[in-house]
Amino acid sequence: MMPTDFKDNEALEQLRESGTNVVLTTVSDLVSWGRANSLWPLMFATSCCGIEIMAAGAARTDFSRFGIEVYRSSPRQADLMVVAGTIVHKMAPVLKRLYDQMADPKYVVAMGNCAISGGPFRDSYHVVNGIEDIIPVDVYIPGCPVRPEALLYGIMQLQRKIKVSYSLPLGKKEEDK
Amino acid sequence: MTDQALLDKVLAFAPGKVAVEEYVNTYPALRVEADALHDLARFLKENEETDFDYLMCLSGVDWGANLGVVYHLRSTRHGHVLVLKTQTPERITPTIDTISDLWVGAEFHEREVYDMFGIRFTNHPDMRRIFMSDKWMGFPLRKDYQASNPLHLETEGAYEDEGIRKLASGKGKDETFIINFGPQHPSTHGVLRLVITLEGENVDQVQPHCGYIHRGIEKMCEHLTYQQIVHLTDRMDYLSAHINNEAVCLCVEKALQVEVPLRAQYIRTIMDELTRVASHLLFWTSFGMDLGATTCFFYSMRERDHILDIFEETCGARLVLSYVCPGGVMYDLHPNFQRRVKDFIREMRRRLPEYHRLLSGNVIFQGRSRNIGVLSHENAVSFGVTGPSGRASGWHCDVRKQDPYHVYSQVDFQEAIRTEGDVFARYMLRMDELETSLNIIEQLIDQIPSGDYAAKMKPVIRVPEGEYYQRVETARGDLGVWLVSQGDKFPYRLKFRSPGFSTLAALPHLCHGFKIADLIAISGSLDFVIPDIDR
Amino acid sequence: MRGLKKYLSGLFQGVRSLLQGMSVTGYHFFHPREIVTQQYPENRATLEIFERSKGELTMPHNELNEHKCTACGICQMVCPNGTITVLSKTEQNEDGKSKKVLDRYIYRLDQCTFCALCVKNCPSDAITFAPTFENAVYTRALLTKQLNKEGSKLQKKS
Amino acid sequence: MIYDFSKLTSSLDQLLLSVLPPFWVLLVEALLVLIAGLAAFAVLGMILVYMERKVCAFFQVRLGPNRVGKWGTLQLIADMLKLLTKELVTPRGVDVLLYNVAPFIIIMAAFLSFGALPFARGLHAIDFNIGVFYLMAVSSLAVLGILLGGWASNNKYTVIGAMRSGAQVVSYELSVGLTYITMVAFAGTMQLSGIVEAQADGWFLFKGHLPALIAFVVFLIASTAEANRGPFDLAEAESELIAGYHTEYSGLRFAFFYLAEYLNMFIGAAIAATLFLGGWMPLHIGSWEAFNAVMDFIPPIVWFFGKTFLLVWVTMWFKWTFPRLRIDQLLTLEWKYLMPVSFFNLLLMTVIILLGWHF
Repeated sequence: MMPTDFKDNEALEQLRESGTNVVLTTVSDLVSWGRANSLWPLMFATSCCGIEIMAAGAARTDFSRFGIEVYRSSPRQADLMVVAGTIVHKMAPVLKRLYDQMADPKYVVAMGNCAISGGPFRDSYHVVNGIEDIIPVDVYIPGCPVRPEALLYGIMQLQRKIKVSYSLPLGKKEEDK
Repeated sequence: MTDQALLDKVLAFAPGKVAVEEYVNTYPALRVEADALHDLARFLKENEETDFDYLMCLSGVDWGANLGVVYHLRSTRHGHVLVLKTQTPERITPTIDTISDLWVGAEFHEREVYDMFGIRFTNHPDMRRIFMSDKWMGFPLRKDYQASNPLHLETEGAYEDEGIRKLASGKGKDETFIINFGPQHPSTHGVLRLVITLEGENVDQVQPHCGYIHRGIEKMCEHLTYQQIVHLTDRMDYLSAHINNEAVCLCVEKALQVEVPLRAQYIRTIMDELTRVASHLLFWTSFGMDLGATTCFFYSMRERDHILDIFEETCGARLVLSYVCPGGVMYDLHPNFQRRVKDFIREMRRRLPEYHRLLSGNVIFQGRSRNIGVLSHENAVSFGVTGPSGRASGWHCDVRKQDPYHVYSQVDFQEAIRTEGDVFARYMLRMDELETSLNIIEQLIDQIPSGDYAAKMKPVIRVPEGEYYQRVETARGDLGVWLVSQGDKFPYRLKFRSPGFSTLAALPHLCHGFKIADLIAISGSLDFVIPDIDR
Repeated sequence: MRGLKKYLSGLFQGVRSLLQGMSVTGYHFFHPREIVTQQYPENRATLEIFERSKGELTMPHNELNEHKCTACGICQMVCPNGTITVLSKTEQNEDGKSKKVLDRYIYRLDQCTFCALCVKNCPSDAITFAPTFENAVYTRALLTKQLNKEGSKLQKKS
Repeated sequence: MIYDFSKLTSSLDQLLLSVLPPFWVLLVEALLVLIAGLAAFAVLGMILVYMERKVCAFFQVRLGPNRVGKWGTLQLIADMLKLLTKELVTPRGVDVLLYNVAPFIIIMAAFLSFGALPFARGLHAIDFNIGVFYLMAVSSLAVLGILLGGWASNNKYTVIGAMRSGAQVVSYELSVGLTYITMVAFAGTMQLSGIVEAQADGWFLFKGHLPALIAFVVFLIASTAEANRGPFDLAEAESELIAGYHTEYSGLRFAFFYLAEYLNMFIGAAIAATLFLGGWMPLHIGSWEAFNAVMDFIPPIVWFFGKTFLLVWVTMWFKWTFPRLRIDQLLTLEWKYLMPVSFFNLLLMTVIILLGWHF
């Protein structure tokens, strides 16, 4: 796919312009490439979108082609947290805690409208209206539920973002904003 | 016994405390004084002629001046249904006697009522909140619920939870481990949290903690029109989304006495069964994965994708269809529908023996599932474990046979039954049902009559005043919808009796003395969908 | 003796069931034709999404940049969670009568539940679902969209 | 004739001796072996992980990694880069020393067994005269790492995983040992190179009649169990214990566990290939001279890796077909089936040797 096939290229441009170190760029690029292509996900699947994650991992839209089939259920070993489904008040501390337990660099994808904004349940007394209030989000994938191809598209968007972000000094993720 | 004879019998039992409810009702209903409730319930359960052994539904309701609890009872032997309604005298410190000593399954339902309405049940063994955390202010389903509960992000300490404190204090031995499964665990099928006490590898006690995906659907429904409610029900038990949709629509249609066109009924029935097949395929997937047979996942997802294609072609969505609307279905079938369904049935028939060769016959699998987590027929009824899990214990609980809706009465099919009640029986029963469903679809697919796909409905539906109850058979069991309308365009109260919730109540009972791996197998074989439990 | 026989037959049956299972996976391993993977995004050009598929709400415009929305607001009313906001303005038409026309049609893709009530209830068929799904972005604000194009007008009834 | 790597090594030895004193020669040689070993270790690990991901994909009607590099060949490079640069989390409450040491113990145990494997004639780090015994001793070290790691992590899941693994490895060690003894009795030597040479006119699997076949099957099962591979992966049973004993490890430390698992699988297969399938020895059939000569054209190292990877593939086939065993099933399998069978088998083998019934 060409870059023009993707949406929201402006955000990437901004990211690219913000600080690069000429000497270390090659190393940084290499590491970023590695990180982008080796996203081991932690599936924070709470509801319907979780089933679509399963579908995305299944044979039809096999997302192991992207090298992300190594599901890690332990947050320590995961790079990417896919938040799929509604997050309610009781779950929010757990989400936060799991995010804190992940080792840097870590990325978050908000999958589905529930995770992005509360979706169908945004008027409810017990639902968090968007996980960005709790943890930083890298990519938003709208849909209800998100179809598997859309998840793959979202993952590619994330890969693009990782590739342009500056990955040195090692072990630290760039602060968001 | 006729409804009148039944009512007469009950009236004779407790004169003065019981009154027949003169209200539009789908079932015969009685109003009972709160202090006479427990005795009456015992009478109804233990009397041979009434024999109400199955508590279908237990719901709380806020009547404004006071709070009410409504019991839907059913006799598995006689097949009759009775509704008991009781009220608390006031709403500051409302109390009612528990009936959880009569029907074990009531324990969870009463906790839910306490959580949502604040009605305390006296003599209840474990009266604490079930969905909301202990610190939550107010009771959300009360009509005057105003409390603002800000978002807390600190995780609670290990023993701050009342339930866990109870578990910990009950044990004096040093060897006991208290361990948390979930809420984020690969095999709790979502966000169920199980707190278990372990002795070595053996499970001693299991305490389910729900509410990690409690989205307050019942409260939200009170501010939505009937058409809008449908799309929320999709997201409860998203694996049988279509059947959930139907439950609400059928209830509304029943209340309005709308005749659904035959074509729509056929379409709905076929879609029902396709949903069931998809759901059972997903069960096969996840059950295999729970037991560590990962490859199952890919084989059954491959077949499931065919169904999702059929869905998407006709309904435009893969998972949460929102295809049913009160009066019929949203749009007509896609022209390719019949061909695709037939192709799928052929494909599925070819693949099923493969499934059995890969997993069902496997000696490791059999060793892990036979005689594990045995649920007796009696307990299944008492807990209200319906659906495939109940039928695996020998309970004829298929709503499609008991209260046929749509065209099920015209279809020739056998209710799958197994009597062992163990994990293997529950597993095999679902495999049997796969074949039953394929047979049903095959009988109907060429018979779809032409005509309208939906009855003409008013843009704003006002359901006449009354209380209506509708049951459907989802892939997980008996889904009940209890609708209270006061003639408004919004329901006054809409309660979902979700099959998973009652099934969950049986889990602690099943796991005692088995290994951790068995716990996973048992909870997998009960086939939970957590949003269905939490709603 | 019977115990031994049972032991041996159990062993034999067990091994047999294991081999049966292995024959299933083995069959799939040696038959690459069974592979069902569709390679998105490589197959992007040929990928067909069903036409009824609900990806996002769109408002079709004809070649004259005209849409059919009369800003009646029914879609906004039937929407269960406030995904749609119809902003209208009053305009003088040629006859000098003031008339309500569409100013901005706001659609929040990040809230939509795809229940299709809006499309079904729209009296003038002004909106429809498009089967697009490539909507992932880095900025949430981009998910709130204006569906009517700049300078578009109401289509005249023919 | 088959090339003897000892010519190469001895000439290298001579060369070094001519410029350096003997002590330094030893040191340099040890260093060279270490570097070669580590390199082979890393490369093998990556090949194995890649192989597993591809092979399981084909069992599961999908394609597996194919977007990073041609056919996904660079996938493992990316994974390595990522794991190298990932933060090392040390959770609060861990036993810092043991927590840090555990991954090294595991990887060291694998590395030690690796050193004794004969890859080709004359190509091994050390050719012990008690090679089989050494392998037995070293391969059971890994469980120490697992136990320590699980214990030190201060997490209940890891403790359960570690305890399971302890019970499992200790039990299966018995069967492994018994099959070793069976084959040693048959070969009459414990030296691995000697065992391989003894298979020049036919592999033990064919020469040893039924007992060799039984021992082979038992060994495959038991070595899979010892390596904590599916269907015996109870120690890290994902659907039960999150990630088992290495739940709390991240980054490079986790990579060590991950790598060691694959290498143990490889080592198990390599030992099976050596003991039963003639190691690097080409396929020879009795007196078919022409056939034997043709077989000799294929270099021994290809034979060795060919056989090993074939067995690795077979263990993968198990893994991706069967459900996981429960802990009591696992122990039943060992104590009620494999061990009696192995004992009986050893007896049978002795009888066959005494009566001279073998080929």
